Amino acid sequence: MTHDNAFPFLTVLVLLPAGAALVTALVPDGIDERLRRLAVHVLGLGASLATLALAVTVAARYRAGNGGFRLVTDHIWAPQLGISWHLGVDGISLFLVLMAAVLFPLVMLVGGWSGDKAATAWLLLLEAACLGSFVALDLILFFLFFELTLVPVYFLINGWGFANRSYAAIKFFLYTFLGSAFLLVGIVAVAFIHEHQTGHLTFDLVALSSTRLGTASQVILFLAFTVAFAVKAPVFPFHTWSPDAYAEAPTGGAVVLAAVMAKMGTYGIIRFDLTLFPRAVVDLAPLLLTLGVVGILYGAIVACATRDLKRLVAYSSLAHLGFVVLGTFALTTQGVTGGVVQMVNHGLIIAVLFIVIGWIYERRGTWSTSGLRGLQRPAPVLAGVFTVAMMAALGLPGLNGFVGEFLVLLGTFLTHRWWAVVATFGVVLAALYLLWAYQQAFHSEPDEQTAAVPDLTWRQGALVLPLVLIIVFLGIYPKPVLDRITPSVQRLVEHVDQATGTHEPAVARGTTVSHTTKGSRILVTAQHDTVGP
Amino acid sequence: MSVPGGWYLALAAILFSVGAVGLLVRRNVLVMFMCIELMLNAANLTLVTFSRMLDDIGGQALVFFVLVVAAAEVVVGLGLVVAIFRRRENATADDLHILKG
Amino acid sequence: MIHAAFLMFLLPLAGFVVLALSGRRLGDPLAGWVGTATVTGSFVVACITAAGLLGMPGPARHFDQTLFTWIPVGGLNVKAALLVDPLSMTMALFVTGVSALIHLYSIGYMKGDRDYPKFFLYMNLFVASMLLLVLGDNLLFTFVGWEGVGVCSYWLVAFWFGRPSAASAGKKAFLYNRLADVGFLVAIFLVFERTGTLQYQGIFAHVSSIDPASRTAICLLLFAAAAGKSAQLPLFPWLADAMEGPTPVSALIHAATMVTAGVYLMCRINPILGLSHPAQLVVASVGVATAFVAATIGCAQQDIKKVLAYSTVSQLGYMFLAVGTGAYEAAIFLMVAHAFFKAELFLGAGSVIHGLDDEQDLKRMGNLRRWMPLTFATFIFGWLAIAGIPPLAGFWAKGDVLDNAYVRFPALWFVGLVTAALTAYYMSRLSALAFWGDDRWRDVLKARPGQHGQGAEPHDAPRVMAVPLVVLAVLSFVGGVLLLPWHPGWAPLSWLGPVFGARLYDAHLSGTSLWVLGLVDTVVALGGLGVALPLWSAQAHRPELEPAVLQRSYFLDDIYDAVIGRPGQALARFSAVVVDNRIIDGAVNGVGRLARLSGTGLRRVQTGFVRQYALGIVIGAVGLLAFMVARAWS
Amino acid sequence: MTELFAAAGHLAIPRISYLSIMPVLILLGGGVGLLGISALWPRQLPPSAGTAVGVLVAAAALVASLVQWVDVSNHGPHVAIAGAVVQDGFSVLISMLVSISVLLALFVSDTWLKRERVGGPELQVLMLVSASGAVIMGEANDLIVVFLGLEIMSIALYVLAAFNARRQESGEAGLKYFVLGSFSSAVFVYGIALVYGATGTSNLPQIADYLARNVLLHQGLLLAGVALLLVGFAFKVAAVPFHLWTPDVYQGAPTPVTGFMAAIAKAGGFAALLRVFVSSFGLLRSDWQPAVWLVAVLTLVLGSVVALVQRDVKRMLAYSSINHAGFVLLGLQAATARGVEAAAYYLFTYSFMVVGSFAVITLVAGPGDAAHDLENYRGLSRRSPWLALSLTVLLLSQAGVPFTTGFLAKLEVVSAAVGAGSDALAVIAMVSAAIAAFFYLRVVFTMYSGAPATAGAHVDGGGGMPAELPRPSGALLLAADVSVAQAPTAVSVLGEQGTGQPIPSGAVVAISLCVAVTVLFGVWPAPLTSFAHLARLIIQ
Amino acid sequence: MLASATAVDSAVFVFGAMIILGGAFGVVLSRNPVHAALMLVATLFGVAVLFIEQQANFLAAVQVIVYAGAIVVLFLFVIMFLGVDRLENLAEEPLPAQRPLAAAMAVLGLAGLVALGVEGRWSVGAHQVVGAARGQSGGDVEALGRAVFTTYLFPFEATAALLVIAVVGAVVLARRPSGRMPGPSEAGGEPAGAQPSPLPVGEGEDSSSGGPGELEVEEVAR
Repeated sequence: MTHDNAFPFLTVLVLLPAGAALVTALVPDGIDERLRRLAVHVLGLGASLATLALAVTVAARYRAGNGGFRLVTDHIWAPQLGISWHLGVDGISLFLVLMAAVLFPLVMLVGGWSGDKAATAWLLLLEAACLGSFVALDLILFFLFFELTLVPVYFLINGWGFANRSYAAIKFFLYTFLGSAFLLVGIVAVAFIHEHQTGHLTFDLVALSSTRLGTASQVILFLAFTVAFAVKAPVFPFHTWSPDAYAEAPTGGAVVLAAVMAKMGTYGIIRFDLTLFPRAVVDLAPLLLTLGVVGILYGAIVACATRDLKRLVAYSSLAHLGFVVLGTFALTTQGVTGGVVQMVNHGLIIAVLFIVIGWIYERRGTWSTSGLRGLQRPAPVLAGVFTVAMMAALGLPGLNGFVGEFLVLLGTFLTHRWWAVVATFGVVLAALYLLWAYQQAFHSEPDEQTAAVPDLTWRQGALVLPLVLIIVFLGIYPKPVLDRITPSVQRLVEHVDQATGTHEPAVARGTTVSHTTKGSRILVTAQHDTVGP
Repeated sequence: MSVPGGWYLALAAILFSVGAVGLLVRRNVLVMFMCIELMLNAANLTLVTFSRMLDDIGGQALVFFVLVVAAAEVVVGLGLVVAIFRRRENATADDLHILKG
Repeated sequence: MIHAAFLMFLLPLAGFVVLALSGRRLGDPLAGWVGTATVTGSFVVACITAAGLLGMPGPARHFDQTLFTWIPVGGLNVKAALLVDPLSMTMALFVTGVSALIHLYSIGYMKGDRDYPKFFLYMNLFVASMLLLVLGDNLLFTFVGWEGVGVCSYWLVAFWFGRPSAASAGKKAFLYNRLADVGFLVAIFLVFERTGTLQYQGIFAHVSSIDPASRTAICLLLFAAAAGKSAQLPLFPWLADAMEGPTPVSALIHAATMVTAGVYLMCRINPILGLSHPAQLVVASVGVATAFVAATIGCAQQDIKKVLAYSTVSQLGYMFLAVGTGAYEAAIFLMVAHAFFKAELFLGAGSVIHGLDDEQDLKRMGNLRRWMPLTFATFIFGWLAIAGIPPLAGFWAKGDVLDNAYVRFPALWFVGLVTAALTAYYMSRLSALAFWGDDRWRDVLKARPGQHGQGAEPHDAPRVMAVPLVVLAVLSFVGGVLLLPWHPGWAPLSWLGPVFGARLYDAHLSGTSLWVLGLVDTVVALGGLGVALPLWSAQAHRPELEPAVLQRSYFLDDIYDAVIGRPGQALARFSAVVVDNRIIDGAVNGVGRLARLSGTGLRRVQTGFVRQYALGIVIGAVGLLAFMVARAWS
Repeated sequence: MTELFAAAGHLAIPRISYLSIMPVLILLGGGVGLLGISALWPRQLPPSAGTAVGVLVAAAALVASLVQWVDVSNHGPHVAIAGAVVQDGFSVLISMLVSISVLLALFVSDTWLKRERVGGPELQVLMLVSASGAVIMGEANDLIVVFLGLEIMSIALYVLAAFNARRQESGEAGLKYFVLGSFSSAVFVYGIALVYGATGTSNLPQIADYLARNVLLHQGLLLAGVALLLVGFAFKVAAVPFHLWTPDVYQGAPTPVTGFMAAIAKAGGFAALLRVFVSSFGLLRSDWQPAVWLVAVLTLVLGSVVALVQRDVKRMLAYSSINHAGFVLLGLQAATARGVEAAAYYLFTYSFMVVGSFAVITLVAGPGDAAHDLENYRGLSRRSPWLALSLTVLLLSQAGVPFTTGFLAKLEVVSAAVGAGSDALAVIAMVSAAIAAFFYLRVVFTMYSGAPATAGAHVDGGGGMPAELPRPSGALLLAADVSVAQAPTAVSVLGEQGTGQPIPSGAVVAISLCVAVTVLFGVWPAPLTSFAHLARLIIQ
Repeated sequence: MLASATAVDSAVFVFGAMIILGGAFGVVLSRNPVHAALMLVATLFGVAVLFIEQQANFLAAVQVIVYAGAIVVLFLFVIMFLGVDRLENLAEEPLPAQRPLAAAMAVLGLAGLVALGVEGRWSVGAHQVVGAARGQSGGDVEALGRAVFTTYLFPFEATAALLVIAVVGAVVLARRPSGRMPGPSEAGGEPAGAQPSPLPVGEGEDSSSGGPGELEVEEVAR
């Protein structure tokens, strides 16, 4: 951990959208409506773009090195409570930050709410909270941001959502809030055990990672943490808020929920569970892996029976996050890296899917596959964009989705073979429901109503084009991303290994194996015996 | 040799219980107040008994304050009763249940 | 010049990008020409590269071109790299060559289609993916191409997505492949786990350190993938449905190139496969079984393209038989020859279909040799080639396969032989129905106002379509003859030696045996031909020879539907409605309801009667008192 | 103490440390003084005048508390007036909290008095005197002083609850409160008697001292007394099952009084409860902790669960206050310095939230103080956006949403509980908070939805229409600073646009202050948490 | 145990206890509130007797004067004034389970306390913390006075506040509402126009009957 810079990039990164939210809310109501809308629009877009620029700067300044935290800011915030304003990025969080920063300007524009004062303010606040939770290195600070996201989302769903929005909003809020209840208690308990051992009350992740915890307490605390994260992600069987919330949320809200906020759950698992409770992670890995696999299959199976495109995407999201869980608990470099990559990829993909579905709704007033037919004929570009995202979602190599899924499965295979094999079938199921839905909605000859549907406008095309390009680019050349993620992941995996005395398979690390382009390598066959379940 | 404190205490306990039960079973608000007075008296008796057993004047001083409190309570309580039941015929505590749930 | 190898797949890819960006503006037929040009360019590059490779000394014919590092994570270091060796170049040459011809053909065939530019867009992408598959220097990169051709196949089969059947067929093709690909992925994992690399050379260098069980597992897993891609038992039903796509697609993807990818893959991993006898047996058995089963089905199909589709399946079965017997070179030989004659057949069929206003039913054809002489003339070559009539390519290639089977697994050889007879039979049936007999198509054309106008008569294809037909016909003939080992110096196939290793393929057959076996093949082929031709040119309706079980491909679709499809749907519905809605969501809502209910229940305590409140306090007080006193007591 | 009796026949009046009781004296004297002014005033004393005097008094009490704080910081905690009162960090914090609460409540009641026109300065007088009782409870160092403080506070509250003679509910609330309150007082006194008997003294340090020096052969008497004392306190702080009066009284009492009562009664009750139990009965904690544990669980769960089904907002907040009491009990159950601190912090922040909430409710209730149904809140965001926003902030803070003081308060008590090993209790508390969030959100949602929700149009295939736009019209985060910054103009901003009636500035001040504190110290917690850190009992 | 006491003491205790309990049961069981008040007097008197028996002479006097003399009179006054002296039918109990539960609780609580006493399971505290209650030169009055003005000085002062509240409270409560008293259903409405005239409020220190006194005047005038 180094303080690379005098300039507090991350603090600004978090506070910029928050401040913009404040300013937006202060735009007086009295002035001319057009002027007000313009001001709000400029504020919202400007702030989110500025945040994006800042995030890009952060990424540009980021040097992977040994995978430790960079751009660290550490100030005492509430001294009596041991809370500090401790921010930092590493390879794991860097791309989540970037992804969030990329998506928020888009969300500002696609929701049909640009210029709406309240929506813009909420969105900016949400952006601040999302970014905050990805860069917070203090547990309570993380929790603060983690929880803060609920409020804007609640209002966004409730204010701009669809027919059943209030049910969905409150279900979302309560469910996640309930999950967080355990998290908070868990956080506090860790801090107190640490205080008991060192006499120093702190919620600092780096400090707490050295806390010595017995196996039993690790397991309990791990469960407390993981319930909250599992709800947020969502991980089977804690997912039932998500179809409702995704379906009822406005397009932009659904994008943020599924693309950014869901990642806070899986990110939390990687960042906190693995750091704080390595023993429990190793011991309970089979359980979590099973949940991940069940999520993958179950999400896909239910998606097969879903005719509502948004719900379908929600269930597919369950499946995709199952991969993240799988990779995480594989506890191999490939698995965890794949999980992180999958988080980013899934965010991008699902954003496109939800945005396109939103546009379909604008055009046809429905997103049920049974109400749609033959969309591809009148709207080939829209269909094309959807196809790209869909193909990425079902893990077509060459698009970004594949890289994450492959790494996850490979990494899992190295330590937990049969889970990986079963999960691989999820790939088939993903193709099944996505293609089926695609066929329903886009294929066949369109009926009269659909035939009159306009294709994407230039503006809309320009909105999704960056995402599509990123999807393709990350599929073809993920190296820049992987190079930054891997050192941090290796650090984490090493931490787990050291704390538990387990060893990542040599193949995964590739350190003990001499490696040349010809692929000549020496393998100790005895090591293979320890591999696998 | 006087009567052992335990007997006084038991008596006070009985008095206290009778007062409490009275409060529970009587509907007339004024009688309920009286029951509270019974309970306070039980407490006072206890205090005096302890004061004697411990040979400590503090207990009696406490009784003194309890008496004052009892008086103040009664004044306000009766004021309340007057304010509420002024226009009612034969109102009881059970008649007051607008507020519930 | 060998360094230009990457251009091979980059050119079609560039074509794809150009068409994606401005296909609509280019329009019909310019878009088609762009597509054809890039693929042709690719073919030229392939030729140059091959020449470069030939310039190297035999055993060193191997060139690795790393483009960039693709996935570097820990011990995993996957490069985007091309492997240029005799095997991949053989594949690349015929893939690009056939593709170029079919592109050319398509310019005419697809004329006037609504999505004309898009067709070439997909086709170009397909060629690029296919080349990726062929040229990839590691399993994962091959997998990229593998999936790429799969998705292109999906798009192209579902090209006429307005027809629900086409859309379904595309989906079906993709799903079958996807399912099979599980095997591929798991094999990749296993390989990585055992060897720490995915690069072919690296893997092969460590074949000996892989334990036998894993070897077999790897081979069988990859074979599962190959069986999906190459439509082997039990995963072949998709190929017949895939005929919903435009005929050039069937010719290119579902006959000449993509479906052979499985064979290529098995050949590619020959160093592992060669060490696993169980896997070899499985491959050979499945191959020959598929060949036989598909041939029987082919005997009863009415749709001209479906007959060809099953024949493709059958031929692929032969190829696997060859692979399983270790006769990789034979497999490749058959693959190339098959690419020629099957493409020829498909294009001919396409010409027929084109001429009959999209009629595909054999029973509504007949006597077309009169009206479409060029088509007929070229078709004959394909027909006779596949039937195994010497000296066409099919005879030599198939003979090679059967000879090897005869040595390794005589039982399989016998099945293969029977299949050869069937092949000759059903192909002759097809030809008879289409080109002999009566003009059964007249009422069809009358009833349907097509581009030819009512009552018009079928005619030959335009010149752009004719050229590929002729070229392929020539190749079907020459392909076999030229490849024969006329004299020791002329052994084109021996250049595959470095890839497969001489030790793996040795027929051990004397010259006499070879002659005898060849004779048997010929007799059998002629027998099938002789039976079918008179039988079916005389009469088109012979229900007794077309049992339903064959017509409906052994009810395989129905069985899958009953065993997997419908239970799957039921499971999905059950999961969605009962598990998710009632149980999981029900539990969540139930907790909410429980809270509400208990709230409602508890508020009843709040009666509004002050005396009851006092009672509550008393109860609480007594409770506390009892608790405390009890503590004191103990 | 014995030197007092050294000279027989000569009465040695103990030195009176006026600073120690200065807030009490100011509040009490101010109350009586206000009474005098109003009596001497030729005509009806206008409510503004009463408010002005009351606010001055409260402010003076606050200043006095600050002086006490300086004194404690410089000279350390000490007892005064023959050991009857104590001046330590905790007591100072409580008297500040009470002073501020009464100050805010006076602002709110000013609005109410003007609107309802229910007479003179007695309301303010009673509030001031009641507050003095709460302060006494906070600094009481003797059970009898606790009892007297409790009675001073409670008797005033009984009257305040019944203050609105025009509403039957008000009278009923007063009487119910009185009957049950006196009943619990009697129990409490009996408890004092038993404890006195068991220890020979009613002085808190002496009790602790006695328990520390002697091993009781039989603890029955003592523990019975402790149980009864707990009953008395639990009644005051509305802990289950002694909470039954709470909903009725909160609902029936005049709204500003409800807010005041919620803040003061809890503060006073918990102040004394914490001091008595943690410092005097600290050695018995293993005996009473399980009981408190159980009470806390019941309180947490019942408070949140029953509130779910309430439609009357005041009543709902009554149950929510029960839930909050459960949280403070976490601090007591921990029985550690951290627990006391956490409880103090919780009470401090809660008083702002609850007074502010009831201030808004007072305004929404309208003339007659009757419109408390949830339906009355529908569309409030349109009628008066800032009011809706303020209530949103306060309710979210009560729910424990981050970056509000409510969250930190919950964090503190949960920390205390976990620190004391009561993890299960902490989990239950947080779960109850999640349940509670539902009803807070329901109010918020109602405020921000215009027309009745388009029910039943579930999107079962895209049949749903995009919602009409009942949109929140402001950002939550800002409310505090905004309303403070714009306080002068806020009168018109807050104004109910429907009626064109400006909202009285008294309520504006109170609400702004509450919201400001809630958000400001939620975002910037250091000052308040450091402050609460000083809330140390003299003996623990 | 009783036997160990002197006969007189025992007799006085028994006598006092009988009066106390008789009065207490009388309060609870009298159908007429007036009778209940009178029974209360008996109890208070009995308690005073036991005070004397335990050398709390001053408190006994205060008990009789303040309780029996003032408080009970106040009760009676209000009973008469409001005319709520109807007989209460004690045979019926509208609230189900109220009586059985009350009885059960009383028995349980009492059992606990009494059992503690009889078993002797309680240790009593330290002797003479504040000051000796017996054997003082000035008797218990002086001892009490000394305690109240030294140890209990602050509580003593605090009682002043209590009395202030009592006065103010009584005044506030007794004041006639200026408007109607709407039922719960029609709650709200316009506040009545007329302001109530402020009652003259004395700063009386202990006039606990001041409030009701004023009330009487008003009611009579009506």
